[in-house]
Amino acid sequence: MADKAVMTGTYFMNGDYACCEGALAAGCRFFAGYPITPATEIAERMSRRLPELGGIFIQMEDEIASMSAILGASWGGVKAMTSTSGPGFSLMMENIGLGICTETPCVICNVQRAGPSTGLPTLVGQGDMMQARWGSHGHYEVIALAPSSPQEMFDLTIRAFNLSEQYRIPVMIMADEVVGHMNERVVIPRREEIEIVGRRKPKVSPDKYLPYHPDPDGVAPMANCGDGYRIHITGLTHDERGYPGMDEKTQAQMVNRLIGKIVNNRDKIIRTENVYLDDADVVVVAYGISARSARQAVRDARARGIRAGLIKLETVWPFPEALIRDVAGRVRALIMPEINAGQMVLEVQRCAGGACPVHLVSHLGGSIIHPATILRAIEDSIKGKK
Amino acid sequence: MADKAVMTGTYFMNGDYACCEGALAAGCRFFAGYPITPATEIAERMSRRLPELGGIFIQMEDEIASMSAILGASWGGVKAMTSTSGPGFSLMMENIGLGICTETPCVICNVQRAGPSTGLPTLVGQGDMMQARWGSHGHYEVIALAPSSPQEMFDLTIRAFNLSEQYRIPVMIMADEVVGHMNERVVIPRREEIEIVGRRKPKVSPDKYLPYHPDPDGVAPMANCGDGYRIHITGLTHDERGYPGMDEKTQAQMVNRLIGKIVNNRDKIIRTENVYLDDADVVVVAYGISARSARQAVRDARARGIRAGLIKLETVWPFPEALIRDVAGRVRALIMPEINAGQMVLEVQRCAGGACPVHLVSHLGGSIIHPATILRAIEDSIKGKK
Amino acid sequence: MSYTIMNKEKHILITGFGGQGVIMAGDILGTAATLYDGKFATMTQAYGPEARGGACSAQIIISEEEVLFPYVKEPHVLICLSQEGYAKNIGSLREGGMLILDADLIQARKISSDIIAYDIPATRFAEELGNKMMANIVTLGFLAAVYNLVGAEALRKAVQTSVPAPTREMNSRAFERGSEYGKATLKSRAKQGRLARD
Amino acid sequence: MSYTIMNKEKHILITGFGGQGVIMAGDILGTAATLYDGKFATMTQAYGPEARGGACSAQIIISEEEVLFPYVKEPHVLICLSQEGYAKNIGSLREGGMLILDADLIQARKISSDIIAYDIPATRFAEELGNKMMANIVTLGFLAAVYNLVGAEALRKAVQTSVPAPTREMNSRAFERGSEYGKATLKSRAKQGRLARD
Amino acid sequence: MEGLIRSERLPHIWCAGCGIGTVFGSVIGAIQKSGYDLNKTAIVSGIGCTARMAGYIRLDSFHTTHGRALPFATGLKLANPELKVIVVSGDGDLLAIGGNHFIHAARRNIDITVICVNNLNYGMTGGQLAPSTPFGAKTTTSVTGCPEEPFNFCYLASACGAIYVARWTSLHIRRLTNSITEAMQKRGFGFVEILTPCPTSFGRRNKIGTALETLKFYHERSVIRNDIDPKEAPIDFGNNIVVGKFVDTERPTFLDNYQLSCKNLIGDWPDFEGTIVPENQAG
Amino acid sequence: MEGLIRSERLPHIWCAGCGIGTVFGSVIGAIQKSGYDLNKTAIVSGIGCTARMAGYIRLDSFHTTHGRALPFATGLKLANPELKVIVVSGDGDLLAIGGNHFIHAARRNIDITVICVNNLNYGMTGGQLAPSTPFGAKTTTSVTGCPEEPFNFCYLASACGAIYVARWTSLHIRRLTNSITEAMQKRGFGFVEILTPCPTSFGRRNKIGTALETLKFYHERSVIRNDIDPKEAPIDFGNNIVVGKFVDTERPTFLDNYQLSCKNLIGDWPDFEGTIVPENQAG
Amino acid sequence: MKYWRKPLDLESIKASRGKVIIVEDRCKGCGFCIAYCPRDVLAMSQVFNARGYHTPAVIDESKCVNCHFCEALCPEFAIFSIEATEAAQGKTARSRRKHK
Amino acid sequence: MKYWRKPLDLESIKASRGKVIIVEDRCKGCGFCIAYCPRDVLAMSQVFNARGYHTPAVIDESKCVNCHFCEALCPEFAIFSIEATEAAQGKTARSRRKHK
Ligand SMILES: Cc1ncc(C[n+]2csc(CCOP(=O)(O)OP(=O)(O)O)c2C)c(N)n1
Ligand SMILES: Cc1ncc(C[n+]2csc(CCOP(=O)(O)OP(=O)(O)O)c2C)c(N)n1
Ligand code: SF4
Ligand code: SF4
Ligand code: SF4
Ligand code: SF4
Ligand code: SF4
Ligand code: SF4
Ligand SMILES: [Mg+2]
Ligand SMILES: [Mg+2]
Repeated sequence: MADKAVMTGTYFMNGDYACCEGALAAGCRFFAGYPITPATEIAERMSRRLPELGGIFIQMEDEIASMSAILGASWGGVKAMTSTSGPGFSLMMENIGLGICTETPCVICNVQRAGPSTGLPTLVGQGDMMQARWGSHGHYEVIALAPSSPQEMFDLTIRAFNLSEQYRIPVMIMADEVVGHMNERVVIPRREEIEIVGRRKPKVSPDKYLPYHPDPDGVAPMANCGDGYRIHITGLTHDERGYPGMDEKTQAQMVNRLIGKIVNNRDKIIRTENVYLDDADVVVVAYGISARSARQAVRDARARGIRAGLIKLETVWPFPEALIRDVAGRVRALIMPEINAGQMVLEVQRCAGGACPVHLVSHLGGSIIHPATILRAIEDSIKGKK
Repeated sequence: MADKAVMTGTYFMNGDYACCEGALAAGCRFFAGYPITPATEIAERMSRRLPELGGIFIQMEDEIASMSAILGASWGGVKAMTSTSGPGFSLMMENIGLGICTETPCVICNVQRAGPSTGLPTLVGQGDMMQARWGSHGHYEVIALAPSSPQEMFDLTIRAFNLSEQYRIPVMIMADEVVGHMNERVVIPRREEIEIVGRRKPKVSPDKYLPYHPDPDGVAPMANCGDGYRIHITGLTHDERGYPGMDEKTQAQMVNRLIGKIVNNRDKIIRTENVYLDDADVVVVAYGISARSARQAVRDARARGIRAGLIKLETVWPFPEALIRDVAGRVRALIMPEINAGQMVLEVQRCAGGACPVHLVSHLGGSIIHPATILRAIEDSIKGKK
Repeated sequence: MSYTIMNKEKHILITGFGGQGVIMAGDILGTAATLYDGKFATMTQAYGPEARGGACSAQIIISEEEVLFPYVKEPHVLICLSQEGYAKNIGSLREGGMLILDADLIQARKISSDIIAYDIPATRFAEELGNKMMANIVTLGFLAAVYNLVGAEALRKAVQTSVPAPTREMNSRAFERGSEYGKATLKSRAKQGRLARD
Repeated sequence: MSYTIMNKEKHILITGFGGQGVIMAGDILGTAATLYDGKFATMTQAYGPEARGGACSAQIIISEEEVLFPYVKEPHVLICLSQEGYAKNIGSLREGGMLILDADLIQARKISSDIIAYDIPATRFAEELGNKMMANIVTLGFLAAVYNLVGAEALRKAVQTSVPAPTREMNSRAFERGSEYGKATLKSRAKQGRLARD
Repeated sequence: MEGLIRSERLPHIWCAGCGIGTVFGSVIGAIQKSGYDLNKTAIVSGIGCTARMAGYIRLDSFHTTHGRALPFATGLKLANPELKVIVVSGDGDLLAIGGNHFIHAARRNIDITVICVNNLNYGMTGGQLAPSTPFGAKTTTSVTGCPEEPFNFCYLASACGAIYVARWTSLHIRRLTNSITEAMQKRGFGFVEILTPCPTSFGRRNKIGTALETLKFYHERSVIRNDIDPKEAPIDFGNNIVVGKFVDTERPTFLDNYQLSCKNLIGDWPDFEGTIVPENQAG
Repeated sequence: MEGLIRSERLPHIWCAGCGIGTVFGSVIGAIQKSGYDLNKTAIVSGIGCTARMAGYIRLDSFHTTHGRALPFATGLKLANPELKVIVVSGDGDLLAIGGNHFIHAARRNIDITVICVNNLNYGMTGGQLAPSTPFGAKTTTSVTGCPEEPFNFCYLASACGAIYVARWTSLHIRRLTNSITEAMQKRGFGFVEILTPCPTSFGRRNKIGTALETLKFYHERSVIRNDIDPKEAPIDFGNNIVVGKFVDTERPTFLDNYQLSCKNLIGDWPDFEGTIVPENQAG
Repeated sequence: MKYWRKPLDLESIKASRGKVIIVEDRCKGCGFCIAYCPRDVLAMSQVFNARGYHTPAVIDESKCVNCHFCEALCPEFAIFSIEATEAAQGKTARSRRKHK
Repeated sequence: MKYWRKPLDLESIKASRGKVIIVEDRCKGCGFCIAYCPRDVLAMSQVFNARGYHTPAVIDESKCVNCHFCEALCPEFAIFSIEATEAAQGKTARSRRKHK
């Protein structure tokens, strides 16, 4: 291969591997991780691929160390990633918070298995969706994406890196065991066709630089360690200089900006695929692997003459509030399939605000939801059975 | 003192200490913890009090170990507790999940400070409320209580132990820095006046015992280690025997029961204090330290002729859905003060289902919300300003 | 469930123990279909906690169109390399479907007559060729001969690009051995009509 | 903010450095009010990351009724044991309020005439009595003499039950020293009228 | 022996030739031999192939989270000191993610017997490098050879204060059983490491090969050196695999000292009466 | 020196008599002495009084989470090997919650200089016991005396493979500065421990008393013993506080070996040609 | 080749006569018992068991000294030795399932 | 008593003359400089600084040998010594803030 980083071509590849290729194509050159089913293949492939590209792979002693190490690497000026599954994701939470508070670009891929606890290590779940939003202490906003195919594992990993650099935030890829382990066609485009967002570097000299003084979009340019800016970075509440400020005013400024830079750029961050929304009587909202079943069910419903539509969430956090609110006012029901006992559906309910009923199609983990189950829910909702 | 465990009497005591006295009165005889502001005083007092009662205090190497150790101690047959604040709470998440999955009674007191990350270590926050619900991977239900005074730190710690034994679940006390560090009158009743729930032990012989075969209320009797039942306990998805079952059926059974034992007993678990709800035009929903400001604001509003009411959540999880839904249909607005950017208010919004507007009064951390701010929100909501 | 498989989809289920190369066989099938036959394919796997010896399976769907739901519930082709896999899945095979099993490893029950059943001593052949682990490739060779799912050439290519370079030669022999046995079987079948094992 | 303090509440703010016993003084005040004077009281504390030497304060509210909002924004009584605490809080003292400060540690600005200001060399007294750390107790003795917030007997009791047993004797002396100085100050004030420092 | 096995759960998940099964038999043998009340004997494990032992033994048994067997066991033991608590753990479980608990439990001298199956890699997740993986060995996360030096677990245990430290291979089956029995019969933190083949995840990627070949290799290179400082007993595959009982000593357990402290009997610190070197050399 | 201090942030938070300030001065002195490009020198800390050093030094500096300075620093260093990375950490930060990262970073020989201020307790949270608290010492969580034996950090560091290990008190100020400079100038995991007074949280609960009294005590009992096995150099307050430079050696760093592995130059494992003892004793 | 088969625990072997019982369905064919039997009692058979493994067969039971080493080493609890009585001597090993 | 004041780093002391500068507001009165000055140049004063600490005072600057030991030991960066020049010799230490 001429271009070792961007393996242009067509592959029959699993999602975990596609995630690696996405990362490498996006410029990731540092990976710290700890094996865990069903994310292990990501670490394994990275351990083979990074040395070919002059990058660093290190298997750390645990997930806490892995998360810390990628934060350090990011400040070292290198795009960095880790991958894990539920138990490791839980362990990473404290340092994901540090990443958010210090505004450190990096990517975490969580290949979800069924929980709680050790659960079903080799089988699928979507039970960490709310954890992605709320798993670390304190209040903050996040960006999380949900791929539903190996191809999306590739595409969304690139997007995750881009968003993380654009908004200086750890971005989470909320994959799942099926997407991770499933082999499917993956097309890797040519390097020139891939959009890459680089780090926004300071334009002022070190003596004028304020590490947390934002540009108009709420995001501050970032000096790397070693660039001569002599930055101080802390997880304490800090002011624009990066210095601790132990008072409610500094706290409000900092937290407002951390939240604002995501909320105010929502429209640029959120992507959904909207199918048949124009005339839909009932709309299925779905993400990740469940979105495939949902799409099939919507097709089947249409085949049976039911005006069903689909909102496929590519971005799961921030949540597309406005879209759901809007659609809820126009349809007879919203339906959400999830491989959990109802997580994102709570947001759908909240945003629907009573404008239409919202039905959950739940599977508690171990396998994916059959399209027929969703189809039945669509039919029932139209009949007003539920 | 005659009764070393129940220090009957009246005290001017801070909330952290009151929490200890509640724990000891409830029968707690094991504490494993790791210091962290503003929860350190709990560990410190436990380190002095437990030796007097023949109990064990151990300072572990970190919060992960502390959480693991109390699970072990609980299986050893002893009521056990740990305490922490945000960063430590994040670290505990994985093993809280183990406690939930293995149905291990124990209590975790989180004295919240302002986050994210290290944030304001010595100042108040209420930013971990959603983390309490969603902080560990996989889907499950929790019980969490929110005290708003040192007296409630005492009372609710006892209740936490009782609920944890009753429902075999780790119970979280979601305190905060102000409640923890504030001194106030604490009345410790006589031992006879304190209701204590003991462990529900198996009534069958070891060969007939199924560790996860529930009584009609969904909770299974629990044999302690050393009782001769030769139990096997695992965080893997398990059947009634406690044996791993790596299939979706076992998963569904287990998770449904873990969720069901809480959801189906909701009415017994949820406690709220409802003030002036009968004729209220606007109702403030509040918890923890913010509930004191809310109560003051409601009094002030009444003094100004506004028919304001208060729902004070003593139980924050499970959330009183039905109550909120009901009240939302009867009032002109719901108002929620929180020391975060809006967490429990999302639940209020969801449950209100559009029946009335729901307003957040937010403080981002560092101090508590002034009653006047809430009063203004009450006034505005009546004027329909917001 | 009243749900029907998309018209243009072919569902294949390969079952066996961890370590038999079940997943690899699925991978090769999918690769052949996707890369060398211009089709769509998905391959999902199911396995337990065991690293070796546990039940595992590969589910492959090959189609002219994008595949959405990737599970195989009622396969058109069921390949069994273990007794357990056979026992668990034989009931799911759809009417008129095809069963391929390694008869050295599996004692089959009476098989309903609307099933096309083949038996190949894949493990024994593989062992004879130098490595028991190539039973999967033998089986693929057999499949290529008896069922027109993906082109034999596509499969051959996929085998060559999927196995470790030093073992290409050996695997190629394994594939041909299976293929020949398949052709021979077809011939004898043509004479005898369908086989109903006892 | 248009908010008014509950009628029956008295708000006290004690400020100083970590290590001066500021919190302990607040604790003793609250204990005296709650346990020995039958009142309601809350004490909240504010401190920074420093273990010693950082600004810290105790906010005490004493009332006939349950106290809800526990912060002291505009104290009736401000006790200052540090320059920083003085500078930061003097503006919040309410009209007609009382200021008590350790003049060895604080250089006060011109104080508005509607404030009752006292100055006591509490740290020096404490040092003389054997331990600088008892400045807080000296100050409490002084407060007991000059302001009828909680009964002096209640305060005495609270001091005795709050300090470590071996230091009771010493602290008792510190309290009385402050108290005497307070009485003496009151007497001389009675002669001179209010003090306006320059 | 069969009575101590949850035979309704057989076959176990371990691969053909995996040494864990052998060690499991040895653990069961030692438990029987030790003579403890079986109703008061508990097994705690984390997560991994080795950790699955807890699921096959008919005793109170706890299969907890990855790396956390020791703190869980600490809570269990301290809550009910009557229990004899055994921890079974893989090298990764115990000393990668669990390393901190290991050093602290050893330092505190918690009365627990720790059995570590060292198969030189993470078996359960398919063969990644572990803190035991020999320099240069091939794993799925070090395909061109492991770039890290491994720990000498026995040295680490002893440096942290373990009162019993031994190492065997799974071929030293009777010595191993004796060692586990001895460790159990002592009060305090005992540590027994067992080198085992993991043919599936480790062996097939390295020249060490099948389980049988691995045992042969271990057999050839093992030398027994009892009582030597474990610092001098690294597992040096290029030369000798030193096995033996390295440490067998006594010191008060955490609980002993805790009980003293409860009675305020720990004594004064610092001891100003202590001997100091005659000539003050600090300068 | 003042140029390296963020003097706009003074006064610092450390208490009167706290040894951290002294050590901070020493660290700054060593950084200047070492001659590294200051724009390529970075400080990483966790959380604690000691960890606050990162906030007062005018270098790229990272105040991370409690216990995680080392993995953060590992990422930083590996991502940009040009950097000289120094970790400053309290005893609790480094060896209670951070213990696992410590042993693994030492084992891997990550090229980082680790400076540990050992004040025998958790200063920042007000004086709880730490893995350094002497047996019997009083802390807020061991009011009747600490029931745990402390680690000998230097022994642990050396057992895990640190290439430079030294211990001083904050009174050995020039030797300390030299040691930090030496450690920085080496490639690999260097560890310097400094015993310091914490009068506020530790001293006042123990007979060791004020900062000045503590220094006096350290002075009286310190003996310098360079090059001895740190195993023989416990901090024995009852007798001697052994200080000195204990280890000063060389071995390839993680990065050295990683780069070898990238080029597939690590060599074969196991080495079947290795010497085995003449007589096979395994039996 | 003979050398490395020397059992590690020879000292504990009693010179009695043994009978070997193989639970075929548990066996995973690792060959430990065969390789480490001090008396070459066992050899690998060509049959597959239900899980696809070749299992050991007793080739000369008269040589068995009932040392239990095979039993102790077997990771599967699939082989046992018992004291051979006159009566038992004649019978073949139990528990063998028939396969073609 | 004298004994333990012997500085630990005597060897590096140059026998020049020094001038001591105390930044009073930084000082926290720990007394290190006083106790460990090899020449007894300093003593504790009775004044409080703004933060309530007693600070050291120079009692006999002529004895100062500019060894910098006070400077190195001071945890607060509050004391420095410089080479005494004829000119500087006369002046008193800088940076002292007045308190009553
Ligand atoms: C927090 C967490 N991280 C990772 C895993 C995945 N995991 C399970 S077992 C294991 C390692 C097993 O290795 P070892 O402890 O050596 O045991 P072995 O399987 O080799 O006996 C890992 C990484 C997990 N279960 N939990
Ligand atoms: C996860 C987590 N747990 C606990 C704390 C609270 N905490 C802050 S510093 C500290 C210990 C400080 O002790 P040490 O590391 O010895 O540093 P010192 O203050 O003594 O210099 C603790 C427990 C925290 N910040 N984060
Ligand atoms: S993977 Fe390795 S350790 Fe795990 S069961 Fe198989 S051989 Fe044993
Ligand atoms: S608490 Fe101790 S370590 Fe922290 S600054 Fe004060 S004296 Fe130093
Ligand atoms: S008992 Fe087993 S190992 Fe011993 S001689 Fe008989 S067959 Fe061989
Ligand atoms: S040792 Fe056990 S599993 Fe291995 S071949 Fe012999 S009987 Fe079978
Ligand atoms: S420089 Fe400082 S320590 Fe040295 S003699 Fe002068 S005053 Fe004393
Ligand atoms: S050493 Fe520094 S802080 Fe201490 S007394 Fe001297 S000048 Fe003041
Ligand atoms: Mg292992
Ligand atoms: Mg410390």
